[in-house]
Amino acid sequence: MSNIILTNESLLKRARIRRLFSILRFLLIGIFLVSFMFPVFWIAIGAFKVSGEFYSYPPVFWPSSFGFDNFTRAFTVFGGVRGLVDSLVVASANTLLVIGFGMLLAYSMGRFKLGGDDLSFFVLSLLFAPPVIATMPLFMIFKTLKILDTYPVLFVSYILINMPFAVWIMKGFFEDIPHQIENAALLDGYSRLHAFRKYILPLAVPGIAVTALFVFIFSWNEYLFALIFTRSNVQTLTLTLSGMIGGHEIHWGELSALSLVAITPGIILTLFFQKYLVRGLTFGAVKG
Amino acid sequence: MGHVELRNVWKIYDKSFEAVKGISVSFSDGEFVSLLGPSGCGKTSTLRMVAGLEEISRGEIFIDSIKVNDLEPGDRNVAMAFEAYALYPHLTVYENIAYPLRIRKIADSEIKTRVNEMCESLGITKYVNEFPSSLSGGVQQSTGLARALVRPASLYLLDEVLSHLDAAERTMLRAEIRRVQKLMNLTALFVTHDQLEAMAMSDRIIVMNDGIIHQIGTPEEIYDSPEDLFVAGFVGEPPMNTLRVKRITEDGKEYLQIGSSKLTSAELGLKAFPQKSEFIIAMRPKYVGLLDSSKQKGVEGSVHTFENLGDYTQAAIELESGDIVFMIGDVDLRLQLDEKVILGFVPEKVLFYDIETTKQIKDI
Amino acid sequence: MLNNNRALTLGESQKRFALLMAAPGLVALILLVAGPLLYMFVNSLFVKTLATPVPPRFAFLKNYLELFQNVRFWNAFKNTMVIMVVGIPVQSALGLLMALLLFKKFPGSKVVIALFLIPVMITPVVSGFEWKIILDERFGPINYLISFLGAAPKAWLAKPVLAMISIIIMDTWQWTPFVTVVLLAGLSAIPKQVYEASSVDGSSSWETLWRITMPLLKPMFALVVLLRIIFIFKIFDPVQVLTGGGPGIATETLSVLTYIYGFKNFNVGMTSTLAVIQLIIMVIIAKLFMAIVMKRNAGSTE
Amino acid sequence: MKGKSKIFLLAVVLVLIFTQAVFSGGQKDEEGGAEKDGPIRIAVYGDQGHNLTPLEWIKEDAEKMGIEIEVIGVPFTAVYEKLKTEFIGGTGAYDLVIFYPAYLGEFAEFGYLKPLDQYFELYDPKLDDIVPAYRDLYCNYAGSTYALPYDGDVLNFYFRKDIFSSAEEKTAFKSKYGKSLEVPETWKDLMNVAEFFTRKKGDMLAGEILTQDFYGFAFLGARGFAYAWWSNIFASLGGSYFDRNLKPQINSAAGIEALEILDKLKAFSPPDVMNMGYEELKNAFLQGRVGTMVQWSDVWKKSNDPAISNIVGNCGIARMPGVRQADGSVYFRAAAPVGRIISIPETCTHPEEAYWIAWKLTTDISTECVSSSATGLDPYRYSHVENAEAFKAFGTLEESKEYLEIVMENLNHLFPDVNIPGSGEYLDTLDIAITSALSGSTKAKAALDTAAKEWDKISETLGRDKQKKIYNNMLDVWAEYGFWKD
Repeated sequence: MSNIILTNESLLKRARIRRLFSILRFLLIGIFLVSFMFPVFWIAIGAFKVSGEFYSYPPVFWPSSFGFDNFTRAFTVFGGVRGLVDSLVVASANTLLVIGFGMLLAYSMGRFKLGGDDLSFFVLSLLFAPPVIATMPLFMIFKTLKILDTYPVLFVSYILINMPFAVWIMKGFFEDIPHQIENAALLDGYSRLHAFRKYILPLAVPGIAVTALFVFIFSWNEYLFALIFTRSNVQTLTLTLSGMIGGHEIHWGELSALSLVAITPGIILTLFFQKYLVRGLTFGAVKG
Repeated sequence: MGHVELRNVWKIYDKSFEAVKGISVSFSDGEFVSLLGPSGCGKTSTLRMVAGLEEISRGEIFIDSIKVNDLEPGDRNVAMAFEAYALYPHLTVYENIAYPLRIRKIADSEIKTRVNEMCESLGITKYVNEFPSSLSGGVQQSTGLARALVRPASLYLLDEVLSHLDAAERTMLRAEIRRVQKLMNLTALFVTHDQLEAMAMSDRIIVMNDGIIHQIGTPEEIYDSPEDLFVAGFVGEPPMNTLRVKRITEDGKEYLQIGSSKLTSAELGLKAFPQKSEFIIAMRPKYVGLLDSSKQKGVEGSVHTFENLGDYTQAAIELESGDIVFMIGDVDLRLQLDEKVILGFVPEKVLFYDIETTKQIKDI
Repeated sequence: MLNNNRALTLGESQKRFALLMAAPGLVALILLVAGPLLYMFVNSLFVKTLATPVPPRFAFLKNYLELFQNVRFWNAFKNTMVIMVVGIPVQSALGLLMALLLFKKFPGSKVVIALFLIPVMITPVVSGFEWKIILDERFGPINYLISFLGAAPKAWLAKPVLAMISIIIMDTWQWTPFVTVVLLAGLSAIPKQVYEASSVDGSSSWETLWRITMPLLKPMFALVVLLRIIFIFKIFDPVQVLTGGGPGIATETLSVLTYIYGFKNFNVGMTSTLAVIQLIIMVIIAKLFMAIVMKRNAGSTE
Repeated sequence: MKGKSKIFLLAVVLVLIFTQAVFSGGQKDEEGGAEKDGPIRIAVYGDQGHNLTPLEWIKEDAEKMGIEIEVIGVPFTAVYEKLKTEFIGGTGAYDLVIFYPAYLGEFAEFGYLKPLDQYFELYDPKLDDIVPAYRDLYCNYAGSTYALPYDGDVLNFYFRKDIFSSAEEKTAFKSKYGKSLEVPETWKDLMNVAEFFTRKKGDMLAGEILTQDFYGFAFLGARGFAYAWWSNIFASLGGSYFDRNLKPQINSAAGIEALEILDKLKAFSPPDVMNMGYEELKNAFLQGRVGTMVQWSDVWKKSNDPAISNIVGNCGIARMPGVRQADGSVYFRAAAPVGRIISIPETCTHPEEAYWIAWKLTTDISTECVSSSATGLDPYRYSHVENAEAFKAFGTLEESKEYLEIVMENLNHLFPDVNIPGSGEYLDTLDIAITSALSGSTKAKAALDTAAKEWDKISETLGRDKQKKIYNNMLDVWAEYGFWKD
């Protein structure tokens, strides 16, 4: 057994190394934070830059003035209001549909093991499948139903994107609620529906609310289905944005301003519901 | 090797809560020392400071004459077994025990001998290839112990290592630990809240409460002569009886009033008692007996509870003042509830305590 | 899991109740899935295009065979794999480093984590466009910043390898924080005492990292890698916006290719074939996820 | 039991109510446009950006006509896919569509568009005024007019007047290449010029120290329309898309040589050239980073706007370079990618109102449209070309005349996009081959061979015989204008 002989010097050295490590640690955290925040910062300041400031070298890291011209023009001239309203309508309606239906399905699956592993697996596979593979068949179906370019086409198609997610996550939330609660209610002679409504639902509300927020943001951020299934009647924010990107003479300022608006719900979710973010994005595998 | 000294050690949490208030103690080679006290008394904080898992707020700790305040746990040459086992969940029992040896880059063949020896002596050989999660608490506890004991160290720290076991396992492992420690002449610091364990295993016991040391001594000293009322009340099961006593003078005669009984010192058999108007007398339940009421004067009371415990009987006697006095009696003693009895004490086993300082009054 | 749910899993009436509750959602889901599935499988066996009103021709497995000989398919497959094979290890390493740095709490560490997480929820279209500005060869801040390191400006989106790197950088920016928080969750699930034991046992920080932390994080790594694989298979918007698959086909992924076959070429047969292939891959991954992650979760009592 | 059926019923009713609500909500929107008493809503589809600006100009007039114009912009490179998706879906979302002539054949062939001839009586589109090539190749299909031209896109050669006229550059060029510095007439000449003008930051250029790297040439390398920059060279080498038998000719010797020439020119182009779309390429020239380039006609207008241009007054425009023939003449062809034409979809319920807008834009105010700096629209009528006055804002009358002459000359040497059904896919495949090869992912020959194979497959899928017939019809029209020789 090697006995460690310690002198004052080696002690000091250790302390110095430890201090160095701690400095290094915060330095690294700082570098990480700055580099990962940078693109967000760039969008934010872009929203205030005047057009020339996008074409200057060295790049402008701080706009000369902070006016809201870009916002005003993004909303009035570039169809921002339209995009905002449509995105709000589509995302809210879809959230209602998905949560309304999904909640009951999730409860059945989580509580009564409805469909067992097979149904779980089915939902999970849907959750993992790239949405792009469904675009062609859905397009043909919606064409036949004559609902292309209407709000319902997005309400319905987003169910495919969001329902598996919502069901999977809410199922986890329901599983977290102890069985005793409804057993007690049942023993007291209440019906199952009553037990669900009066005892389970209130407990599940936080989970459901957060799931709803997720669903809302996924709908809000969605681009592919909107691109294919809509034309003129419906124009969500992501479409407004992409239209501005692809054209000639890209109006970077207005684009940045509208982008800033577009990313706000997501940022709110991250800043205030961080715990659930992990749970949501790992499909409930990490309880956060 | 194996000398440990704590000098005026403090642990202060969050700048205000004082968990350990300046304790000093030292012990040496081959000693098995227990830190005994109720939960929250600062004993675990003390242990963790020795281990290096907790910063020392004030004071100094020396192990083998090296001040270890600023040393990492791994550099202090101490080994530790944890209350909640703290086994490595991804390693087998064998690998868990081998871990400290592997860290020290010891040859595989030697690791094998040492680990097997250790498993043998703690009786866990048949579990070596299992993972901790599949084992009972006893085996996990033994594994944790084995991991601590498998390597040479100046000091072995055992944190409540018996607390999660059932009675039988506990008695077994207790003896086993003591045996290994004696055979290998290990210095050990053992934290426990169980006075029985401390009594059974230790060379010396440190009784702590509220962050201070109440008494340091051999089990006998602690048992027979508690330094203060806390130790008196904490060590022993049932605890030592403590009774408040008033000195009164009536008709020129000096009486001691215990409960409602007034007795002279002669009647109590006491040669002397403290020259205070009020003080406390204390005696172990086994030194309390029943007197024949017709022949002797004693302390009057009535039977509150009575239990036959097989090897002996135990009764709680309620005095008129409401104080309860425990007594241990012969196996064939039988008492009725509410039966009036007269109690007497073995005079030379009676101890006196100061009410204010709670310290034992030794010079009478 | 609690084991007292026997009372709740018995009885016909109960089954009916469960089914009634689930019905609306289940019906919606099945309708939305069954139709497309059928459509996909059937059409993958046909030579069919919407570009002209030519009647579809039954071709059995011709589409599959053709796809497997198609350079562009393999290119897209390769690109998807490259994003995974390069991106995931980089993200895991950075994510782990950040998780280790952030694990020990300090004043404000919660805020740091929250800010750090923002990229995860950024609208993908926006992140595509944002990186377009940032990586601009002339006016982008990246080229400006690397000029201080003495590097010549890079035409990030114009060179095949660089464009691929750009995609990976964007993906890494968006998803490293996610890796970090998952690993942070993993780290905090490791009992503190295990670390204490290891420090008393004398292991250095380095040894603790490799002998204790890493093995115990393994399940979390498995989870994160699996999830990243799934996300990368899905990646579409940001790539479409950032490079549109270019230059040439250097950054075409399977999703982008599916989109192009479907809604640029309107080749129903090929699109369906591609879709079926991706679906099969996803089903395999879902099976893995169930087997590895969900089983483990059921086993542990969190 | 009772309670359970009640929830089920409730759920079903809820679903029904909800779907009813949302479906009817969508429909109301559509019907709103059809109501007779309000203004008639005409949804105009086009690629997002400055070329939709003229629609703003006519909104007031439209209101007087009882027309409400709604503009729907899509990304520049997504015009085909979005439009085709709509035509297949048939929702009737657009009443007037602005798109690229390459797709006309396909859209007309499949009956997605209304023939316009029937409306000519309403407002005269003055067809005779339109440059014939543009009118007959890009707006006609199988004998009917399906579209009116809106943007006379053609590629031109641009150069910096100041550096080409600099005395010291002339001397330096002479001593290096043994001939005098001229605006290149052939690709070979261009190669020298491009090499000559490629300089590093800090070097001298026309007597001034460069503050940034300078490049001799630039072209559009971003995916979408890059193929056209190859087509210029390909066509001048005598190449064509298919032969009469619909055998792809893009991988012929001419195709490979053209790609190699472009690849060599790439060495003298900015490093980000493969990411340059219209905007980036234009900016590179206007900001004084490149000496020459090939671009659409509108850049000349923009070059004289000091707000966005550093080279005001120095933008020279010339014929597309070509290949010197045995007789000493130069054979050149100018590709005409994009271009914009306006059509009325078959699904349009108010074709007359839609036609009015088309007429307004392409006839009534067409000169304003092509001569405004607010648009990227290019001349396509004789009246535009002859009206140099209208372009006075951008330079002297002389310069304007010179500009219009050159544009006209290039228009007269058009190399039209293939515009048979499937052209979107054909051209996209070609574009991918060109950009892949130029970005170094594949070799020129391999890339073009692959594309040719793909072309065969596309023809196969679309029906070879039918495609062949349509293509041959197209060639017949080309031949009329001398764009094709059997």
